[in-house]
Amino acid sequence: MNMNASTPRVEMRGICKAFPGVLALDNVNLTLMPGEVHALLGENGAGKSTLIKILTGASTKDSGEILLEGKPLSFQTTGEAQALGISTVYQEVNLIPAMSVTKNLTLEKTVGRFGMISWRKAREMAREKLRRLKLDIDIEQAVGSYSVAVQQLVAIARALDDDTRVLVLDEPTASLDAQETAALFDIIRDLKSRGIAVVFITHFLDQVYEISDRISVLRNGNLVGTGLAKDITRNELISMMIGRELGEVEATFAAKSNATKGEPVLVAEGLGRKRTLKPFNLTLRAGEAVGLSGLLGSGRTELTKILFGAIRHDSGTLSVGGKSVGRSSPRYSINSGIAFCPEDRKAEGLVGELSIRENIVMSMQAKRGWLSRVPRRDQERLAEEMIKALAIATPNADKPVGQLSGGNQQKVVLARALASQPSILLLDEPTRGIDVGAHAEIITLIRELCQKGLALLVASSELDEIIASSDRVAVLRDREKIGEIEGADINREKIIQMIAGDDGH
Amino acid sequence: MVTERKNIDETWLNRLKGSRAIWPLLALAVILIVDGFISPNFYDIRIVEGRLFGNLIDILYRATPTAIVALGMAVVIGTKGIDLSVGSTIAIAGAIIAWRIHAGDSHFAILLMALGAGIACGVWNGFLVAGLGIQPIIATLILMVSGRGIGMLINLFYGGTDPSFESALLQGLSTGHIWLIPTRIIVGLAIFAALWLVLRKTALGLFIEAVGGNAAASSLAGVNARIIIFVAYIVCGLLAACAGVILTADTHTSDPVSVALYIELDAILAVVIGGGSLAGGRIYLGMTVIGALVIQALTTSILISGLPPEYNLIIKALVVVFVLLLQSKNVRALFSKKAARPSP
Amino acid sequence: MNSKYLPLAATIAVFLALFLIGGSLYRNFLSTLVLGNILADNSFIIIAAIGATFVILSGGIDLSIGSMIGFVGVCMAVLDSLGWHPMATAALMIVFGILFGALQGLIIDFCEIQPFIVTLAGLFLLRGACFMVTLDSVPIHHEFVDVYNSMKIHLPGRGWLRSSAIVMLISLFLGIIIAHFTRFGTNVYAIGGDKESARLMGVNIRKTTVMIYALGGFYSALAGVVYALYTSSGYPLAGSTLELSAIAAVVLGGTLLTGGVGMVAGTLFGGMILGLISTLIIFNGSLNSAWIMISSGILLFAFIVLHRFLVSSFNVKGT
Amino acid sequence: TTIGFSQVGSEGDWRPAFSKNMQDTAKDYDVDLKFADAQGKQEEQLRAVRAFIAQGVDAIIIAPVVVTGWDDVLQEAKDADIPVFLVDRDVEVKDKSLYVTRISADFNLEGRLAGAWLAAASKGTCKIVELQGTTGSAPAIERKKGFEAIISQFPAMEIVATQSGDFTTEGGKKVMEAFIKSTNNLDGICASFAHNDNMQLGAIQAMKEAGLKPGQDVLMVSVDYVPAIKDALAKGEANASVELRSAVGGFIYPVVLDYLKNPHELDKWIVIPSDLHTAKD
Ligand SMILES: Nc1ncnc2c1ncn2[C@@H]1O[C@H](COP(=O)(O)OP(=O)(O)OP(=O)(O)O)[C@@H](O)[C@H]1O
Ligand SMILES: Nc1ncnc2c1ncn2[C@@H]1O[C@H](COP(=O)(O)OP(=O)(O)OP(=O)(O)O)[C@@H](O)[C@H]1O
Ligand SMILES: [Mg+2]
Ligand SMILES: [Mg+2]
Repeated sequence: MNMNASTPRVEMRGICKAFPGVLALDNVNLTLMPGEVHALLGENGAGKSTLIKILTGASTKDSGEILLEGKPLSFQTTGEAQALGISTVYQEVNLIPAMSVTKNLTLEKTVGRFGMISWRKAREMAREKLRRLKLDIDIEQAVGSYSVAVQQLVAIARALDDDTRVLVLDEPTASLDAQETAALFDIIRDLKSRGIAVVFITHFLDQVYEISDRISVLRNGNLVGTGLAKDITRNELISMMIGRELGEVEATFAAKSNATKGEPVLVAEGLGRKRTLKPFNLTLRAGEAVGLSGLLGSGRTELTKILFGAIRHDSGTLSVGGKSVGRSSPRYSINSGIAFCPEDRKAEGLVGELSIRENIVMSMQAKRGWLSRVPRRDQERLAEEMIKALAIATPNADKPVGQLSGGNQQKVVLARALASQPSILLLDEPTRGIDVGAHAEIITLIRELCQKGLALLVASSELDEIIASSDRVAVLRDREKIGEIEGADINREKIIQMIAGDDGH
Repeated sequence: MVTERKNIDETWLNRLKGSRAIWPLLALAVILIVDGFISPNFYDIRIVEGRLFGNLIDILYRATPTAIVALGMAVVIGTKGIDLSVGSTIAIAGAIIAWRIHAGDSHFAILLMALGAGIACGVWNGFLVAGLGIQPIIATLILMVSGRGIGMLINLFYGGTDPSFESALLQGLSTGHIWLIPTRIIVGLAIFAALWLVLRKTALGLFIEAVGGNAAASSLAGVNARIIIFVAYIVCGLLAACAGVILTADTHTSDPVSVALYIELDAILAVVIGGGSLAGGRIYLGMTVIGALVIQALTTSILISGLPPEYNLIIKALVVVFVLLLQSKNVRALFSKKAARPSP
Repeated sequence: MNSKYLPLAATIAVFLALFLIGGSLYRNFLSTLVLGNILADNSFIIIAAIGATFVILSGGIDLSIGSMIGFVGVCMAVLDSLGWHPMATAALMIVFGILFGALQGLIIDFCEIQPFIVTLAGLFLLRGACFMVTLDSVPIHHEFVDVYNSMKIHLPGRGWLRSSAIVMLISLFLGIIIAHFTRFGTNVYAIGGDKESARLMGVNIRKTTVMIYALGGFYSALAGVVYALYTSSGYPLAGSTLELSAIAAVVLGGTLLTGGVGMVAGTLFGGMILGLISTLIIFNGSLNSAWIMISSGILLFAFIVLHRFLVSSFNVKGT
Repeated sequence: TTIGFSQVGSEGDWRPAFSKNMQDTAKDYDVDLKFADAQGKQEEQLRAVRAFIAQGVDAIIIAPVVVTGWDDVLQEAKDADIPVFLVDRDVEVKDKSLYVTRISADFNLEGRLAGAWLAAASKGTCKIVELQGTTGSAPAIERKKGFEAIISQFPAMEIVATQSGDFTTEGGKKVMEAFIKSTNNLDGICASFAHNDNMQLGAIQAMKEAGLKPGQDVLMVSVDYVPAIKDALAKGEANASVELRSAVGGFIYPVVLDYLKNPHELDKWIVIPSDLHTAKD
């Protein structure tokens, strides 16, 4: 550690920022030393993303000052911040979906002369950047054609510049699995050794302890404290974040459910689609939670989407509640009691301009049809219930969803699925970006629903989540379902073994 | 774990300033006040031929067809679409009225036929946009370029030399009055109320806004985006046909080539002055009507100003820019001497 | 083939198909004369449409094109009658076009007003300004106009590549370079693809927006100059509704109106398809006004459907 | 014989009637008419003429949208040995030999006829409201000029309000409604001059709705003499309309065919007479 370098790389002093109805940051100080990894923690909506947006020129502060190596900074655009060596990966993947990977990686970076671009150099630069992350993809394809995780990696690759002085990572690992996370951490360690200051925001406490030197915690827009990672215990950290102990909830998290398996409610036989997913069999039973595990790009998202009808299957049969489904579609599925949380909340999950309330009632309303509108009072009651149950941080239910913090947006996606009172729930990366406290509560909530007879399918890249929440785990590899494990077999080693493919086939 | 955060006070004045309605209304007021200076008896309202008569009534009266079209446009724009063919729809509806009156059908049936024609235009546009997935501007351009031709063709069915007609029923709807009040204003209000009920008392409005905001997400939430878009174009076609009935009966003649020329621009302008975004996702019915009133007030003031007609467009442009600048936060900040902050 | 070239390839294929169909139906149709005419008669639409391509790629729209063409025309004509050299007025008008476009861009970004409306006001303003300059149509008499119009290249057969077409092809080349080989061009695509992301990735939105509309203004002023020289006159109503043709050319050329996707080269073919549709109808000649309007709609529809069909069937084979 | 005819567009009642007459009478003269509608755009018209040249027609008839901008394309027609005839509006070309002749009415004369009738009817004392055609269009400019040339001879005649009604009924009606309000119910106004009948018909409706008696309280004079204005004249709601003949195929085709058989110098303008009609006709 390089903590004795005298001048801080960045000093933020007395930062305040208000949004209509919310004081997002209230007099927050943050100091970044060269060569340190500084973890920034806090509940959903605590103000982490807002703070780093101010640091990186994406948002303006109401008051306070920022010093870069002792010199006051005043910039209005992210371009200026980039020129000063502040590189950022924002929480919502910020890339241009329709542009190729190459273009995304080299946008506003110098390749060529006199404003002209040398595409040959650009491609070299792009390959070089991806190589550092061990990502091997076709760089001429549009970024939008890749999964969220790959996009996340591309965004990270983009931020890795040679002249970076400060690297800001806002929940970079939210949709990565262990392997990618490890590759990222190798790079971070390398950067650290070159004296670069890194800000790292995450909700995974293990990762905090693995990589960071110092920790700052925000709560409700206030800085609760800053300290060395090695001096703060896990429990202290959690109580700093959520203002109370979590022991009790964590205990539920760990406990295995003992729900009795009910009738099969969804049966897929030989279901599949060419070039997308090999035919698979899968049965979901009432009261049972099934986990879906696999590596990046193994087809978890496709499997859930096929079950939901968002991708049409071209082989096999699907039956829901005993009735066989011919042409499935999201509408049909919703009407037959299936709810689905997509993985990409920005593109597929939310209607950003509509309010929290409207987003929450949408599926339920779609199920009832356009004529029987959910009365306004019921809408409000439902929204309030969901806001409370999922601890969505918002001044009121009429705030446009797009203005919520990332984790809170994710909760709204979940809330919508739950509000439609499904009998089958399909979740794709349901807790992406959700804080520890809420995470545990959500798992508990879903567990309760299971006990009441809900059939659940959870696709997740977080093994712990899968292990904690599922009664049965289906494992995917290379767009093929390769097996299921049940009961006591569900443990890290077994799953990793299957995913990796060295289980003796 | 509900956050107790310091809520920033919203004073009454701040809320008023923040409200969308204030700026277009202010613009309308300014235009009307200026009119008072141009023409001293501008605000006079008398009773002539058994109905209210005066410039203010005229603005309402003339704005009605534009406002009706603009309401339909607002619905389509809400789905992130646009309908350039409203003028053509009006032309077709008008031509059908003149044709069937010449053929001697019952006038009530003719009214239904004209509205049916509007629905048919909407179905066609909806089919192109929602069915074939063609970009709205191009999809509706097809009917825009050919619709007036269809109107002319219909005129040719009965010779095409004298497409004028008389119809007590239709003229009653357009230029008649019920107790002092022009019927078309009542018709306009009825349409407004009906549309408001359909959008806000059923879930249609929510679905349209959801589809306009994020079609992929609303599909996954179970909304049938295609049908919603389809319905939006049908509503727009139907409302355009309503305006077509009023406009055609107004002049007692079918003039497909020039009836309601550029009405699509005025309708879009009304939606935007009313705070609607062409990026879709929101429908403001009341504000759209105010937008239409602003445009008509402007047109009327130009007409009574006595300036030569070559100034019309320049004045219109300057006032439109003025109204829009008024709505812009950054410009207001400039003028209230606060350093303008860049957009967030 | 990279899938992003599909719409362009399909546009070209449909253009060729329509051209061949015309040739089989009408005598004298399949000739370089007709092809040269289509290039020249649509040159100003295509030039303006190139500018519009940038604007549309950035997710915006420019409705002031037609009025700009009219305004440039009347200014050129009136200044000609005051003894100015056409090249001097052309330079002046192009500078004006750039500044006017830049102003529109600034209002769009600074005031956060939608491009549709800002440029609609621009449409009214410039058309009104035409009437201020003159109400009559005014001829341009300078001998430079004759020199300009006599600069043409003989094509094999009876056809000519006229000066307007040459100017158009040069502007097209310039447009392709700007769009695909400069940082500015990439930024245009980025803003159109996702403005918020582009901002976070460091693109200077204000500067780029101003430049985009300035470029649009440049191309529409250039189109106005070409139009004025082509008709050797200025007329206050010239170019009315040309903005719609220009936008249609862009969209037919495969550019998405929502921004971020498309190619400048497609605009050339989009514009030529519009010209081809008109030419086919004129060659037919037996229709009345009503059917002329209807059939241009039908041909437009046919083109779009054929295009979609081609793109999707290519796509199925490609993947 | 194949003749190409490039028409301006199809606005109003008069022009479609003109186009229809040209297309209908073509058969009588054994002409294969290639008809093109430019929808009011000069660029479409240039395209049409070039297409006619490419097709190799025997003669070209143009009803020009604008007077300027014709030198080049007419030269091309001449180079291809195709004679060009103008109908309706005029063109301004450096070399008058580029077209054979113009066969048309005289807009300026129409304006003068209307002005003269009004001067007589009002005995030289009259406050007039004017409904102009589309701003910048040739008929609007010429009719206004002709009309003003006459009334300027009478010190007590003046135009007190003028606006563009775009040649449409709708436009005429809107403008007249505004005039009614801005002049306090046409107080002191003795006449309404409209550049075409459609606008005048709109004005008549507006006046009737405001409780005024068009044709009695106010003199109504306009141009075109379309069927609808005949009714109005008969009912006494309009007073005079200058005829712009639409059935002119019978004037035009003989001149063209005659010239094709036997090319010779013709007068540069063969005027189709304009008559003024009142209720008596
Ligand atoms: N553009 C905006 N308009 C209004 N409120 C906003 C806006 N952006 C953020 N907020 C509010 O500011 C608060 C802080 O949000 P921020 O995104 O910083 O949270 P966060 O700590 O990053 O949370 P998460 O862990 O969920 O990402 C939230 O209450 C959010 O609703
Ligand atoms: N590591 C990778 N290398 C190359 N391509 C990848 C990789 N990961 C994903 N992809 C591509 O991304 C696309 C989407 O993958 P998919 O949605 O099936 O991922 P997934 O199994 O849901 O995983 P996750 O949800 O963790 O992203 C696929 O087309 C796949 O080819
Ligand atoms: Mg955040
Ligand atoms: Mg996935």
